[in-house]
Amino acid sequence: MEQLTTIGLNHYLTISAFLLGFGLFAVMTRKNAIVVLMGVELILNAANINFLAFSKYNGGMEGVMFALFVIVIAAAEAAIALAIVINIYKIFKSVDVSSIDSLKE
Amino acid sequence: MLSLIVFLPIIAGLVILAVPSSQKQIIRIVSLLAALAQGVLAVLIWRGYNPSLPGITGSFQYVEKVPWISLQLGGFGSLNIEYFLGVDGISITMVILTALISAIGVLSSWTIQKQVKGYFILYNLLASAMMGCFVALDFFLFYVFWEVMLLPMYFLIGIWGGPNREYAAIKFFLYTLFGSVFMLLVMIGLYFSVLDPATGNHTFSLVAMATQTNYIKGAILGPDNVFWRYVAFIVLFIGFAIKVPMFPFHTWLPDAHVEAPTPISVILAGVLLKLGTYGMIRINFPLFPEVFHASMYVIGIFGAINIIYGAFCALAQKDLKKMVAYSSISHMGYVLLGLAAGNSEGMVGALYQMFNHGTITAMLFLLVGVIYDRAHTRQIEKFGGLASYMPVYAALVTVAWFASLGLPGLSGFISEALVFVGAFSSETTRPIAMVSVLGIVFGAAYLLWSLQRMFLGQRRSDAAYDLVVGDDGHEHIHFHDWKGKLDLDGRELAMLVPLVVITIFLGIYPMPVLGMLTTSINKLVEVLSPVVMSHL
Amino acid sequence: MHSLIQLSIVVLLLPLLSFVILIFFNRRLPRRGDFIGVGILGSAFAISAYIFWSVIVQTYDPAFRIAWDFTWIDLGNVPGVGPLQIKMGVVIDNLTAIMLAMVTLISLLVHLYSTGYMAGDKNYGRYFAFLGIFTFSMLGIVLSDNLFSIYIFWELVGLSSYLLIGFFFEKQSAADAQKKAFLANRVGDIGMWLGILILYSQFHTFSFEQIYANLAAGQFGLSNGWLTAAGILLFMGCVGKSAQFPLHVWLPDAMEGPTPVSALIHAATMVAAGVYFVARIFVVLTPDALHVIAFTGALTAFMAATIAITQNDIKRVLAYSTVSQLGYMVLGLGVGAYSAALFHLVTHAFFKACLFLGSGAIIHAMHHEQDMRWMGGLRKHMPWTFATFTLATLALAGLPLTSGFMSKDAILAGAIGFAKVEGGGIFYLIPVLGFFSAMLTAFYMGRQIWLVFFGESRTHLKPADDHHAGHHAHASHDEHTDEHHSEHGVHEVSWNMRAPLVILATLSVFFVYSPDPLDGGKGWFMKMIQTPATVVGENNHQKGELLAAGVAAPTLPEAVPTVAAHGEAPAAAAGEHGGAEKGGHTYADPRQAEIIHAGHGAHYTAIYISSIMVLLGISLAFVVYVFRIIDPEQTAIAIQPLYLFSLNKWYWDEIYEATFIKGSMLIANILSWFDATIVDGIVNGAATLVRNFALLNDGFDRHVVDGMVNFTAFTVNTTGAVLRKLQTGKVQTYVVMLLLAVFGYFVFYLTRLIY
Amino acid sequence: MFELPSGAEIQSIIASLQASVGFFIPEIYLSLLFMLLIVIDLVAKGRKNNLLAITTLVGLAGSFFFIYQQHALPAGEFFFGMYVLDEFALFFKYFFVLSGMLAVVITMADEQFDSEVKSIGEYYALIVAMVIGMIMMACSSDLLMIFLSMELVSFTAYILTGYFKRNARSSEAALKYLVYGAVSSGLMVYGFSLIYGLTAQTNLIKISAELATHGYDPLVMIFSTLLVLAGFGYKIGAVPFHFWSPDVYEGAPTPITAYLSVASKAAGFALLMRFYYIAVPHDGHAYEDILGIDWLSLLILLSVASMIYGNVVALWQKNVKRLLAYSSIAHAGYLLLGIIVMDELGTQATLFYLLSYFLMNFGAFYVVILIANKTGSENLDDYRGLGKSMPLAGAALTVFLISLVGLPPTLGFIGKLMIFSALLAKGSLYMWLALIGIMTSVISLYYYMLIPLNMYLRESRHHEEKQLSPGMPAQIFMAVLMILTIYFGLFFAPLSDFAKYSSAMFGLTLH
Repeated sequence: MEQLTTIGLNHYLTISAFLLGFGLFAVMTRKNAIVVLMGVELILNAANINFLAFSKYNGGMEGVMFALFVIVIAAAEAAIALAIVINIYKIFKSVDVSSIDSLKE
Repeated sequence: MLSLIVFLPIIAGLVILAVPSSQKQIIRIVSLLAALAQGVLAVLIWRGYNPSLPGITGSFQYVEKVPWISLQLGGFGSLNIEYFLGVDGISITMVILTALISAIGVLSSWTIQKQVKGYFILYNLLASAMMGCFVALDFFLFYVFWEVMLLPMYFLIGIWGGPNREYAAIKFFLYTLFGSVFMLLVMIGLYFSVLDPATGNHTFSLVAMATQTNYIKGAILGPDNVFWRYVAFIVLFIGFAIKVPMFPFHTWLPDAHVEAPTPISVILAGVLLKLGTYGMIRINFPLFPEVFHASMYVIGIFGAINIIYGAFCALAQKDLKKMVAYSSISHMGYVLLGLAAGNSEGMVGALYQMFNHGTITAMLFLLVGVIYDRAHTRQIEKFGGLASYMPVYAALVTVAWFASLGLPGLSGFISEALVFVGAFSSETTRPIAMVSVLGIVFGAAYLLWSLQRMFLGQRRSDAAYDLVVGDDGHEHIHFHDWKGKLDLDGRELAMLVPLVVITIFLGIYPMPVLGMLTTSINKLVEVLSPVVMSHL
Repeated sequence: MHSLIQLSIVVLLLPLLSFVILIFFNRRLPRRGDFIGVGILGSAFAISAYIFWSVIVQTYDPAFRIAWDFTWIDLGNVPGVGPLQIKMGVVIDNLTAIMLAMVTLISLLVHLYSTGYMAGDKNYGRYFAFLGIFTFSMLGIVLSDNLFSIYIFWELVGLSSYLLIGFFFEKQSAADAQKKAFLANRVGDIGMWLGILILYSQFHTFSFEQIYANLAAGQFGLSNGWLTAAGILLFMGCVGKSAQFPLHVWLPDAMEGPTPVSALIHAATMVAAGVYFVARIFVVLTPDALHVIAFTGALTAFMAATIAITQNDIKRVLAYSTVSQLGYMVLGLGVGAYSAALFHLVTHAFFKACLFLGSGAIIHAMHHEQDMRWMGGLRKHMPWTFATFTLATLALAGLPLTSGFMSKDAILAGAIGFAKVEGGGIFYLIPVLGFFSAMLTAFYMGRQIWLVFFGESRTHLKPADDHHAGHHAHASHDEHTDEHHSEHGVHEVSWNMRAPLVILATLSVFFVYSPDPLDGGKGWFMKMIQTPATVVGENNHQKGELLAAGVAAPTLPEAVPTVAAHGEAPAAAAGEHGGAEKGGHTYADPRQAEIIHAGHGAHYTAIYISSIMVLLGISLAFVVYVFRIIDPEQTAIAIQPLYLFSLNKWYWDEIYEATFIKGSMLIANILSWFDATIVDGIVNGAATLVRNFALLNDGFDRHVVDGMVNFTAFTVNTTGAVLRKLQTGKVQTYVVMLLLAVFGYFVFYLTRLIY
Repeated sequence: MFELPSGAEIQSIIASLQASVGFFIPEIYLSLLFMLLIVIDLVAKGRKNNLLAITTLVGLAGSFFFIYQQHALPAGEFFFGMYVLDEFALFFKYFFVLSGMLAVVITMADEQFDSEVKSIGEYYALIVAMVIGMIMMACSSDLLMIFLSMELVSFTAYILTGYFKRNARSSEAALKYLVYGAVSSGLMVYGFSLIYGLTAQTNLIKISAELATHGYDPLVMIFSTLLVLAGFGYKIGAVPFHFWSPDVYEGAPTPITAYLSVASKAAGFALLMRFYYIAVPHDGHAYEDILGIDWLSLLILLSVASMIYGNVVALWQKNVKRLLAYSSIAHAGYLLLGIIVMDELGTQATLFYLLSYFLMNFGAFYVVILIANKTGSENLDDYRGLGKSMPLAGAALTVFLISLVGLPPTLGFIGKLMIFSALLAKGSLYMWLALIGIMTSVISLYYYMLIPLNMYLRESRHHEEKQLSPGMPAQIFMAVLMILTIYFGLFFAPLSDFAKYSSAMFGLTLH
C-alpha cells in the first residue's frame, strides 16, 4: 500500500524504462522520419528522468547538470535532424525512412 | 658482399625505373648486367668460402650483422631485429643456384614484349627477394624477404601469363600466403621464447634459435611447452610444404606453371620451390629437433607420396608443361625423403637434389618454352618425329630428360642415389625408401613416353607443323607464324648449354657442390640427433 | 698405381674418347669418322690383349688380383659413422682380364663389320659414337670394384642399348622397343639398387672387398632373410639385363636395332653382364637365393627354347636362343657351377656374336629380308657365311669338338651334382629342363640352318604387300627397296664383314680353351676362374667356435683372398681332377664343397646325356625339314594350341600389356583425375570459399570441383549471402539489429547469471 | 534544498578554472580557428578559392605548437575532473589534428566538390569543429564530458556526411547516420544514467573507486555497460554496431569517408580504452571474469565478429569505397584485439596500429579520389587497365592495399606484428584469437587484391591508351604517402617508441 501512495525511486525508474521502450518502439516501427526522431527524443528524456531521479535520491548536482546538457543536446540534434529531413524531402519527395534504402548490401 | 648480391637486382630495378619504357633493349641489358654481376659475386663468394666451417649454429661466413630495429616492448625488454646476413654450406649452394637461374631467367625473358619495363622491375624485385631469403639469418628479415617474393610473382604470373592466368596467380598468392601467415605467429612465439646468450635480450636470430639451450623454460615455445612446440612445428612445416610443394598442398603448382611465362616457370621451379625445403632445413628442423625426430616417418611418407603420386600424375598429362610440373613434384619428393632420413647421406642427397633439380628443371622448362614459342601449343599429341628435323633440340631434350630420370653420369642421379642411400640406411625410413624406389621406374616411364611421342616415329597427321620439302630436296618442317631459326638459335643455346654442362660435370664430379655441403650437413645431423636433445 | 691398372683405365677411357669425338664432329670428318671408332677400338683391344697376356699367360695364378681406388664423394666426418667416403675404383683379376679382352675384341669386330653393314646410313657417324659409349660402359662394368660404380655403368649400358635399339627411331616399332628395353631394365635395376642398399646400410661401403670381408666376419646386422633378399634383389638386376624370366620380353624386341648391335649388345656382351654381375656377387648369395637363381635360369632356358622353335624371323630365333643360353649361364651360377657358367658366357659370346653377324650378312645380302620362310638355298651364294654360321651353330647346339659343348656340358654336370647334393626331388627338374632345352636348341638351330641355307630359294613365295613398313623406316636403305628380290641380288658380303665371321668362328672351336675336346675342366679357363668361397654359408653363425676350434676359417679383413689363396693354390697344382677333391676340403662352406665335388663327379654322365639329347634334336630337325617325314605345317595344325602358345611367346607380352602397362596407365589417369578434382577441390577449401564469396570470374567458373567442395561452396555461399542481406539499407532494421545485439547478450548473460 | 555557494567557494572555483585554462590552450586555439574560418567564409562569400583550405591547413598546423607545449605539463585532471591531460591524450591530439589536415588536403584534391556544392564555406570550419570534438573525446574523463564531445563529433559528422545537398546518396547516408547515431547515443546516455545511479559519480576514476569499494549489482552493471558499449561500438564501427558504416561511407563525400573511417574511429577507440580501462573495475587481471562482468569476453566477441564479418562481406563488394568501408570494420576488429590484451604492450600495439591504419587508409582513399576524378567512378570494373593509364596511382594504391593486408615491407605488416605480439605475449591464452586474425587477413588478401587484379591483369574496356595524370602535386603527395608506408614498414622504431610513450594513461591502475 505504501508502495503505491508514496512516490519512490522505483516509480521514476519505471516511468523512464517505459519511455525508453516507447522511444525504441517508435524508432523501430514508425515510417515517418519526424516520428522516428521523436522516438529518439523519448529515449533521451528517459535518460533525463533517470538522471534527475538519481540525483534526487543520492544527492549531488551531477545528475541535474547532465539532464540540462542532454536537453540542450537534444535541441541541437533536433535542429540538425530537421535540416537533414527537409533535405531528404526535397530529394526523395518523401520522409518515409523505410523507403530510403538505395545504399545497401 | 652479401648485401651487394642481394640488392644488386633492386638497384638495377631502380635504374630501369629511370629508363623510358620505350627503350626495351636498354632495360633488358641492364637487368642482364645485374644478373651477370650477381653471378660474378656468387662465384667470388664461392671461391672465398671456407668449407671447413660448419655453420648452422654458428661460424657463418660473410656475416653482416648490424642492429636494425631495437624498440621497447612493454615488459618484454626490447624487440631486437638485426640486419643479419651470412652463409653456411647449406645457403651458399642455394645462393649460387639462385644467381645462375636468375641470370638464365633474364636471358629467357628476352622474348617478353608486353610492358617490358614493368616486367623487369618486378623480375629484379623477385630476384632480390629470393637471394635475400637464402642469406637472411634473422627470422624477421627472412620473413620480410619471403613475403616480398609473393607480390612480384603474383603480377608476373598474372600479367604475363597464359589464358587462365588470373586464377593461377591468385591461387598461388592465396596458397603461399596461407602458408606463411602462420609462420608469422610462430616467429613471434619464438621471439618470446628465445634469449640471445650474448645480449640476454629476446632475439629473432635464427642462429640463436638453433641452439636449444637458448630457449626459456615456460615460454610459449620453451622446451617444456611440448604441445605448442608441436603445433608450431606442424604449422611451420605446412607453410614450407606449400612452397615445396608437398602433397596435398601441391595443386597450385601445375596451374601456376602452366600459366606462367617460361622464365617465370624457370624461376619458380628452379629457385622458389627450393625455398620450401631450405626453410625446413634452416628453420623448421633445427629449431624443433625433437619434433622433427618424432615426425621423420610422416615426412618420409609424404616424400614417398610426392614421388610416386607426382610420377603417376605426370604419366597421365597431355600438356607437356604440366607433365614437367608434376615431375617437379615428384622430384621434390626425393628431397623430402632425404630430409626425413635425418642422416648425412640423406640430407646431403636432399641438398644436392635441390641444386640439381634447380638446374635440370630449369632446363626442362626452357626446352618446353622453346617448342611452345614455335608451335604455340604444348599438347604432346601435336608433335611427333621432331628428332629428324630438330636434331640439336632433340639432343638437348634427350640429355635433359635423361638427367631428370636420374641417369648416371648426370647430376640428378647422384642426388637421388644419395637420398635413397640415406633413406634406406635409416631404420625409420627404410620401408618408405623401398616403396619410393618405384618412382625410378615411373619417372623413366613418363619421360621416355613423352620423348617417344614427341620426337621419335613419324610426324603425326594433326601435328602443329607441316612438312615442306626444302630446296635441298630434304624434308623440313615449318611452324606456322614462326619466323626464327627452326632449330635452337644462339640465345636459346646460351641459356641451355651452361645448364647442360653443369649437369654433366656435376654428374661426373659432384665434389665442388658436395664439398661445401658436407660439413654443414654433418653439423646439422648432429644438431638434430636425439643425443643433443636429451640434455635440454 | 700398378701399370696394368693404368692400362686398364686407358682401355676404359678410349671408347669414351671415340664417343666424344664422333658425337660432336662426325659430320666434319671424312667417312663420318668411322675409322676413328675402329682405330680406337683396335688400340683398346691391343692393350687389353696385352693385359690378358700378362695376367692369364704370364702370371698364371688363379688368385691374381690387383685393385686401385680413389675417393669420389667425401661425406666428411659423419656423426655416428665417422669419416665416410664413397670410392670409385678398378680391379683386375683373371675374370676381368678375360672379359676385357673378349669385350674389346667383339666390339672391335663389330665396329669393323658395321663399316660394311651400316654403310650409307644417314646417321652413320652417330652410330659409331653410340657403339663407343656402349663399349665404354661395358668395360666400366667389367672393371668396377664396387657396387655403386657397377650400378652406374649398368645404367649406362642401359642407355646405350636404348639409343642403339632405337637407332632407326623413325620406325614406331623401334621406338617402342627401345622404351620397352629401358623400362624392363629399370625394373630389374630397382631390385639391384635395393639389394645394394641393403648391403650398404649395414656396412656404409659399396666396395666388394669390404662388404665381403664384413659379411665373412658375420657382421651383417639384419636377419638372414634380409641377406637372402639382398641376394635375390641383386639378382633382379641380372634378370633385367640378361633377359631372364620374367623380364625377358624386351630382348627379342631389341632386335629392332641394327644387327651388328644385336650381335654386340644383345648377344655377346651386355646381356652377359647380368651373369657377370651375379658372378661378382656370387659369394654373398645364400643357398636360398641360389635356388631361386637356379630355377629362374632353368625355366628361362626351357621357355626360350620352346619359343625359339616356332619363330620365323631369323633374328628372333637367335634372340630366343640367346635368352635360353643366358638361362643356362644363370642356371650354372645357381647350381654353383661358377666357372662353368662363366666359361659358357665367354664361349657363347663368341659363337653367338658369330651367328648374329652371320645373320646380319644374310639379311644384308637379302636386302633386309628377315623372314626365314622366304630364304633358302643361300649355301651356294654365301659360302663363307654358310661355313662360319654352321660352325657357330654346332657350337650353340653343343656338339663335341666345339667350345659350346665343353661349357654347356660343364654347366649340366654341375646341375646334376647340385641336384644330387640338394637331395634330388624337385631339384632334378633343373638338369632335366637343361637337357631338354639342349635338345630343343639342337632342333631349332638345325631348322634354321636348313631353312636358310639349304633347299631352293623361296623368295618368290613371299606375299607382295608384306612388311613394307619395315622397309620405309630404313631411310638409309631406301635405294634397295625398289629392287625386287631375286637371287642375283644375293651375293657374298665384302671382306670387312667376312673377317669378323671367320675370327669368331675360329674362337668357337675347342682347342682355343682346352686341349681335351671332352673336358673344359682341363682347359686354362676353368683353372683361372675358380669358384670363390661363399661368405654367407651356414657356418657363418658358428664362425665363433670355428675360430675357437682353430679351423682355418676366413678371417678379417682379407677373408676372400685367404680363402682363395689356400683354397686354389693346391688345386692349381693338382691339375686334372685335383680341383674337385682338394677344392672339397678347402671350401669353408661344406655345401659349396660338396656341390663342386659332385659336379666333377657327374662330368661324364652329363656328357653322355647331353650328346644324346643334341643328336636327338638334330636328327629330329632332319626328320622334319630334310627328309620331310613329318610335315611341319601338318604338325603345327595337329598341335595347334601348343604351336600357338610357342609362336606367341607364351603370351607374355599380352599379359604384361594387360596387367602392368594398362594397370599403371589406369592408376595414372585415376590419380590425375583425383588430383584435378578432389585434392585441388579440398585443398582449395580456402580458395573455394573465397571464390564463392567473390565476384565470379570466368576462370573460377570453368574450374570444376567435386561434389564435396561444391557443398562447401554452397554452404559458404549461402552464409555469405545471408550475412550480406543483413545490410538491408533500411536504417530501422539496423536499429533492430543493434537492440537485438544488446539485449541478446544481456539475456545470454542473465541466463548465465541465473544458472 | 541546494544552498548557493559562498563567495569564498566561488573564488576558489574561479581560481581553479583559471588554473585549468592553462591546460586547455590547444582546444581554445582550435575554437578560435573555427570562428576565424567562419569569419573568413563570410568575407570570402564562400567563393571556391583555396584560401579557406590553406588557412585551415596552416591553422591546424599551428596547433601542433600548442600541443607540443603540453608535453611539459604534468599529467593530471582539471576542470573538476572533467578533463585530463596525459601522454595518451596528447597522442590523439596529434593524431586528430594530423588527420584533419589530411582530410583538408584530400578535399582539395577531390573535384567532386566543384560539381556538387556551390559554397564550401562552413565545410572546413566543421572539420575543425570535429577535430576539437575528437580531441575532447580523447581527453574527457567524465561521463558528461564524454557525452558532450561525442555529440559534438557526431553532429558535425552528420552535417559533413550530408554535405552534398543535391546528392541523393549523400543525403540518405546523412539520414541513416543521424538516426542510427541518435539512437545509439541515446542508449549510451541511458547507460550513463544507470551508472550514475549505481555510483552517484560521473567521473571515471571516482566511478571505478566507488564500484571497487562498494560493489554493485552485476545485472545492472552489465546492462549499463552494454548500453554504453552500444554507443562506443557505433563510433568504432564494430560488429554488431557497424550497420551504419557501409552506407555512410559509401554515401558520404570521399574525404569525409576517409576522415570518419580513420579519425572518428580512432576517437571511439580512445574513449573505449579510457572508459573500460579506468571506469570499469578490474583487479589488474584483464582476462579474468572480473566481479561478474566479463566485459572482456564481450569485446572479444565484438572483435571476432568484426574480423570475420568485415572481411567476409567485403568479398562481395563491387564499389571500392564500400569495400574499404567493410575493410575498416575488419580493422576495427584487429584494433580491438590490442585492447583485449589490456596491458601496456596491448595499448602500444593499438596506438601503433592506429598510426599505420591512419597512413594506409588515408593513402588508399586519396588514390581512390584521384582515380574517381579521372574516371568518375568508384566501381571495381572501371578500374580495369588503370595500371597502364595511371602507373603511379596504381603502384601507390597497390602498396596501400598490401599494407592493409599486412604484408611486409609495409607499415601494415608491423601493425599486425605488434598486435599479434601483444596477444602472444600473454602466452598461449589468446592464440586462437591470433589464429582468427591471421585467417581473416588471408581472406582479406583476396578482396584487396581484386583492385590490383582489375588495374593490372585486365585490359580496360575502352581501348585507347591515354595517360591520365592527376597532376604533379597530387603525384608527389601520393608518392610521399607511399614511400612513408614502406619506409616506416622497414624502420618503424620512431613510431613504435612514440606509441609506447603515449601508452601512459592518467589514473590507470593496469600495470
